[in-house]
Amino acid sequence: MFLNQFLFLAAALFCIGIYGVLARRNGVLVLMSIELILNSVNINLVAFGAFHGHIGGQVFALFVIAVAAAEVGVGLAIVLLIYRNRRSIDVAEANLLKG
Amino acid sequence: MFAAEEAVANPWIYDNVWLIPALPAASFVLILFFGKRLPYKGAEIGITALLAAFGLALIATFTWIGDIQGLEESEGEEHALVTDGGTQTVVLTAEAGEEHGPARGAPVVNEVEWFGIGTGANQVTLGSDGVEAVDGAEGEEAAEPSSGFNISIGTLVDGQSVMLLFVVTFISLLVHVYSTDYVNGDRRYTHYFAFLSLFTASMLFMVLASSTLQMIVGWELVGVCSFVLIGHWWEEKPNSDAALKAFLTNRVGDVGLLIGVTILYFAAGRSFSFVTINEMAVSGEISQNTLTIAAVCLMAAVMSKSGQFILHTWLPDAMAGPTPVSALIHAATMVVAGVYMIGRLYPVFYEGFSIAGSSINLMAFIGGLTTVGGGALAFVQRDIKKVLAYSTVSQLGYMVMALGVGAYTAGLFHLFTHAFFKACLFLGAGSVSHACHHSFDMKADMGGLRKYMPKTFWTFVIGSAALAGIPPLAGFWSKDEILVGTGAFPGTGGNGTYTIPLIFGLITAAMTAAYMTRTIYLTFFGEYRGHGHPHESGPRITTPLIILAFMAVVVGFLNMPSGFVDFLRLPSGWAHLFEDWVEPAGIASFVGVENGFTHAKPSLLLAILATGLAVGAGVVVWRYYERLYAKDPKATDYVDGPVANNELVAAGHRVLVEKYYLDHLYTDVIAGGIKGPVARAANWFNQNVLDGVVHAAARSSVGLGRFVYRFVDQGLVDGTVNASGRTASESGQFLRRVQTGQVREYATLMFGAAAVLAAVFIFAF
Amino acid sequence: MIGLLAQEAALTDTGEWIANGFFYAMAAVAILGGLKMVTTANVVHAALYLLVVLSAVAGTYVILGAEFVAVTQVLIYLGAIMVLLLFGVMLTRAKLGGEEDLDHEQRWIGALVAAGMLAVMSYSIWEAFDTQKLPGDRTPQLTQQVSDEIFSTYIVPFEALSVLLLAALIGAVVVARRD
Amino acid sequence: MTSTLASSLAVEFAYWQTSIFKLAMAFVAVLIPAGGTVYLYLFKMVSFMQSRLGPMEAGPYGSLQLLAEVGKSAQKEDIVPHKADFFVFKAAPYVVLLSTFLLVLVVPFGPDAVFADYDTGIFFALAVSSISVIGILMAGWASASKYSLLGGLRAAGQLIAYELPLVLAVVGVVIQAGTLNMQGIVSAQIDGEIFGWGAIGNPFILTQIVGFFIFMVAVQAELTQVPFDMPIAESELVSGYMTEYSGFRFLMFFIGEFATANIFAFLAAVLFLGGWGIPPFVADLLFADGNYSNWMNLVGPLVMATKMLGLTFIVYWVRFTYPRFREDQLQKFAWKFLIPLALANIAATGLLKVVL
Repeated sequence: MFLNQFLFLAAALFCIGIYGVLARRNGVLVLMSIELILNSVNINLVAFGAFHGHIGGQVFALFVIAVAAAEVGVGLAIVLLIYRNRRSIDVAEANLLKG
Repeated sequence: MFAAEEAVANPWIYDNVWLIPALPAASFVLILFFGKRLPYKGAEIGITALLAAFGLALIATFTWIGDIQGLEESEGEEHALVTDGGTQTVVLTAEAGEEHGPARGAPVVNEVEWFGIGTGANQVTLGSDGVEAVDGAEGEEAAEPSSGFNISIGTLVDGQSVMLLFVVTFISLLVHVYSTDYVNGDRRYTHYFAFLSLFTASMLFMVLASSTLQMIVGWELVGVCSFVLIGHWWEEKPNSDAALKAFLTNRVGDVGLLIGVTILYFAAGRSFSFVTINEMAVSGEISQNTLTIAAVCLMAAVMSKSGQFILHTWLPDAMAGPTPVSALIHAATMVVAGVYMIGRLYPVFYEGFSIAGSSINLMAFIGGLTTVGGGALAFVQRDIKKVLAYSTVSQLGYMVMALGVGAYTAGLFHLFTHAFFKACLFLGAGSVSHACHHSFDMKADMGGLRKYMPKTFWTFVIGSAALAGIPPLAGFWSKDEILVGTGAFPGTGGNGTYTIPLIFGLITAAMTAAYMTRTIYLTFFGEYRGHGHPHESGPRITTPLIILAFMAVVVGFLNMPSGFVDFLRLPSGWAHLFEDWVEPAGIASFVGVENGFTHAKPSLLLAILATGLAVGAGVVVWRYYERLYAKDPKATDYVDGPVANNELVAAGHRVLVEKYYLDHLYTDVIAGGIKGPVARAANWFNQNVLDGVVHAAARSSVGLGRFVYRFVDQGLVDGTVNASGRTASESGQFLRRVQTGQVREYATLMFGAAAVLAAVFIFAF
Repeated sequence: MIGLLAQEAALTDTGEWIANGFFYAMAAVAILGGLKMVTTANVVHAALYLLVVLSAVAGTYVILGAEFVAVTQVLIYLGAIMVLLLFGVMLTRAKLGGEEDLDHEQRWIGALVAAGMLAVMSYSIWEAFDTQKLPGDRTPQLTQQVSDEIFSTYIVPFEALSVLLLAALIGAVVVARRD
Repeated sequence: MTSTLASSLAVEFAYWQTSIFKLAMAFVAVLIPAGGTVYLYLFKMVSFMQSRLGPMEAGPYGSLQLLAEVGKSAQKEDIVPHKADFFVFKAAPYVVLLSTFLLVLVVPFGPDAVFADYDTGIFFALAVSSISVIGILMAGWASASKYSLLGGLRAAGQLIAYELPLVLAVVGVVIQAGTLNMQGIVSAQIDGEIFGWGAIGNPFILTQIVGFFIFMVAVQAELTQVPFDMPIAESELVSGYMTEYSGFRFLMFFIGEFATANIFAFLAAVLFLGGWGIPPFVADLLFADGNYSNWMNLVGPLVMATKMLGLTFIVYWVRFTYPRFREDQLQKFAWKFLIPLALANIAATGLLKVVL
């Protein structure tokens, strides 16, 4: 098996995730796309770990999973708050940064 | 743990001494979780745990005493037992003490590695240079302490820690029992008991610490618990302020502690172990200068924790907590932590301050200053607890002074005796205030209470007499030993000739008797000035008082000088028992070294002098108040007398009432002073320098401007500026559309730019 | 089930093609699922597609011998994060039929950017690793090895992570409180 | 499982043959105990407890009643509500059932009789057990019914809340055994000693009694059995997330629920009761050394079945004894009692593991 197989898969998932983040209006969907991106990173970590015969890749994949859990927790809390205040989770409406 | 394989079997209690702090800690958790559901709201758990811990502490005490007696009989060479996990090595210290009489027990260290970084797993580190493996099996694994970063957690049992185990568990047990009545019906009754347990547990943890790091953990835990307990009734602002003040003042000293411990860690070849640090300090492997710096840093910690001048201000404010907590803080736990730390690292201080042979040093000076200064403040307090608080400050100064003059045993002995009579006094004060509707004001709400509450009265009197050093009560013996230990009195011959500490000590002896007499008079004699009908407290309050009063009478006999024992025809083994039991090998090992400290010879004359001073001062004060209240039985303030008539005395009185203006110093001068002058200086600089420059520049530029305006501006510049303004405005209008506030679009830009940049890097390079 | 077979097969010499086949199956599932996820018009369907992707990714971990990571992926992602997301979707009143305005109208820019990144990344991956092979022996690494590594070399990140989780916990509670 | 068979028959099985055999056995291991316990406990035991006879018509003592029920369900019309999300609605029961089948994979029934002996065995089991929540949420959402949605949300909230004590209760066992591997946990109990006395090994129920209690309570809640049946709650939600299901799909939920009960009982048996092992002194009496492993592959499943029956009995006993929790009580019980208790258990276990 080639290392590239895994890297291409990861790259594809990463770009799909980016498309999701850029194209979606729904906050929950954006969160999901971010999960996809994190997963592609994990594939890379584990693949490189296997490639170099080092277990650190797996360890960091585990760390990323834990961070993802924290991220979803806080992210969903924010989305719920936006929903409660605006009755909508359209991220396009959250534009107070507007210049 | 692994009793079967041990080469030299330790007594069971030495290996399992960790149970003593573990029990109150477990009680804390249990009370927190289940306390509210229990019939006695969790108090029963705390008392049971403390009872068990006290039992274990008793076992430890008697095992230790038995060991010492056994060693004395065999006159054998001393050896430190260092247990590590399961296997054990017997350590022969280099300085075996043939020259200085009977050998004494060496510290028993039980350590397990907590975690290590940078070393292989399971590596065992015996953090001691003087350690020499006899067992052989573990010898090779005794790695160099410098190879990485290992943290061991363990227990250290020696005379000093055993003594404090006994005191802390004993006092805490009595305080628990006392509290069941005193805080009965409080809204946070269960939490109170939970934190009482945790407080005890942290102090015990600190006492048993085998390394400086562990001590810091215990030290900070004690600080946190004191914060919680002082602020127990936090709904009232002064209480939470007092808690904050205690906590913050302690933080000041903690900085010193951290720095000191860090210095010692590196100086002792990367070791946190007390044994290693002490041995290296004694053997001169750490340079004198390093030790001095470390000792000064640690002294800052002692000053904050043990309420030494000038960081003592939190201690009287800490009276905001419930009275039993004050008793616990002042007698057994928090404030003695600093003194205990000095004892624990005594060689560091001893060498660092060159205690031997000198006549004054930082520690003795601060101790002496504290003892006199604190004592003087006790005179002007109306609050009975504050009198006792300043008395504690004063007595802590005594202990620190004793340690500062090299009278190690005397200092710890005073800690020991003080614990009992000060606990007795605080609990007595609590009992009094219980009777007087929770007031602590001696002048307004007390007086004449001896008729109503005889048990409290008598125990209070005994405690006061012990504190004042009236023979033959406990305070007399320890105070006398300290005075003797200064070595300045003719014929005593201590470690140096500390004349100033001796004078301070004598003054304090007189002052202590005087202010305690004042307190007793105001509280128990004269007429009752409060309202309502005072009554004697219940048995759960009086029983601890009686026990403590009894202890205050008897514990002094633990360390009688041999001359006195001979005089009374007692068995000679009864002399200086405490000294034999408590003085550890770590200290004893450098007694034999040249210029090491020696025990001073007791002097009958000095004892008579000090007692005379105390009694005299007491009598004078007594006469004063008798006359004062003869004029006006209901007087609540200075109606007549030197304070009202003499300007000088009035000024001194003011200074004392304002607590030497130290609080003003901190809040107004230091905190306020830094911001005030800085602001004023900035203002002045702004008004004069900057404005001047600006004005001058403005004036000259106005002239220039008029000139330029006519010729350059109107014609050349305006055109350019207007053009560029229009450009900026229009491009801004255009670019504004990019700033949509849409995170998504920013992300698009970012990712797009990243892709483009990456492509540029890949293809261009 | 198939993943388990493939993992056992990968240990034998002749099993390489099974592992490869399994990988391509997983990759196809993951990419198709991912594409469906970002294009579907129903939020719950998107979540379920993400579920499929995550399972497929867990499968690739198995091929790489990272058994513990795979199981953690199932426990944390499928068991906790996805349930949480579905929960959130339902709490924000996901409609049963499709919704029209889930996508931004200018999604072609996003597609362009994503495609650009994919191109750049594919090119650089190919340049960098060409046909380098993974080591033949991909015996699953024991959990103990992973834990030894976490609790020795990576102890500091681990502790930092625990603090982060605590902060996230408190943060989530504070943000979502109803007062 | 097959290696013993192979060696005794002197046949080499191909890899795919082994796999198919394992798959077949997995169905057996899930369905037979499920049917057995449903008949034994759900039909008969509860009837006797309530002083009635239960099904008596189909077969002797109604023993074929279950087949009749299956037949009845199978021939009912497979109704999909008009507004339901067709695909998700149909897929949901399969997800629940998938979780059940994945669970049985790692349960060891003998020294070799295990479908997949993973290094991360118990962790895997806990991971896949949480998949069923997703099936339930899918069912609840896709049914396009208020009852279903409420039931689904309640189920998800409950399963999340009780997943934690479930995992935390297992951690104590894992600490004590020092492995996540199910066989390792079993052998830690068989080879264990109680203060040097090894006659009955060291079943962890003795030392982990708190963990066992938490585990069983959490299992009860995970299965939404009665004291914890808020998600189904007939009296208020009709049948919760299952309201709109009928016929065969309802049966699948039904099988999922009761088969999972058995498999959790298997897991509890492995974790706390020594798994397929019998007390060493009995083993010494019965089997010579050489044959121990072979014999246990045959006896082991029976031992497991016995222990499972005992544990499921507790589950059903509680189910038919207690009234239902209120939703807030249910959550409070998990977060304020079980989880702190489980954490305390872990702390105590860890401490003792280090100290002893």
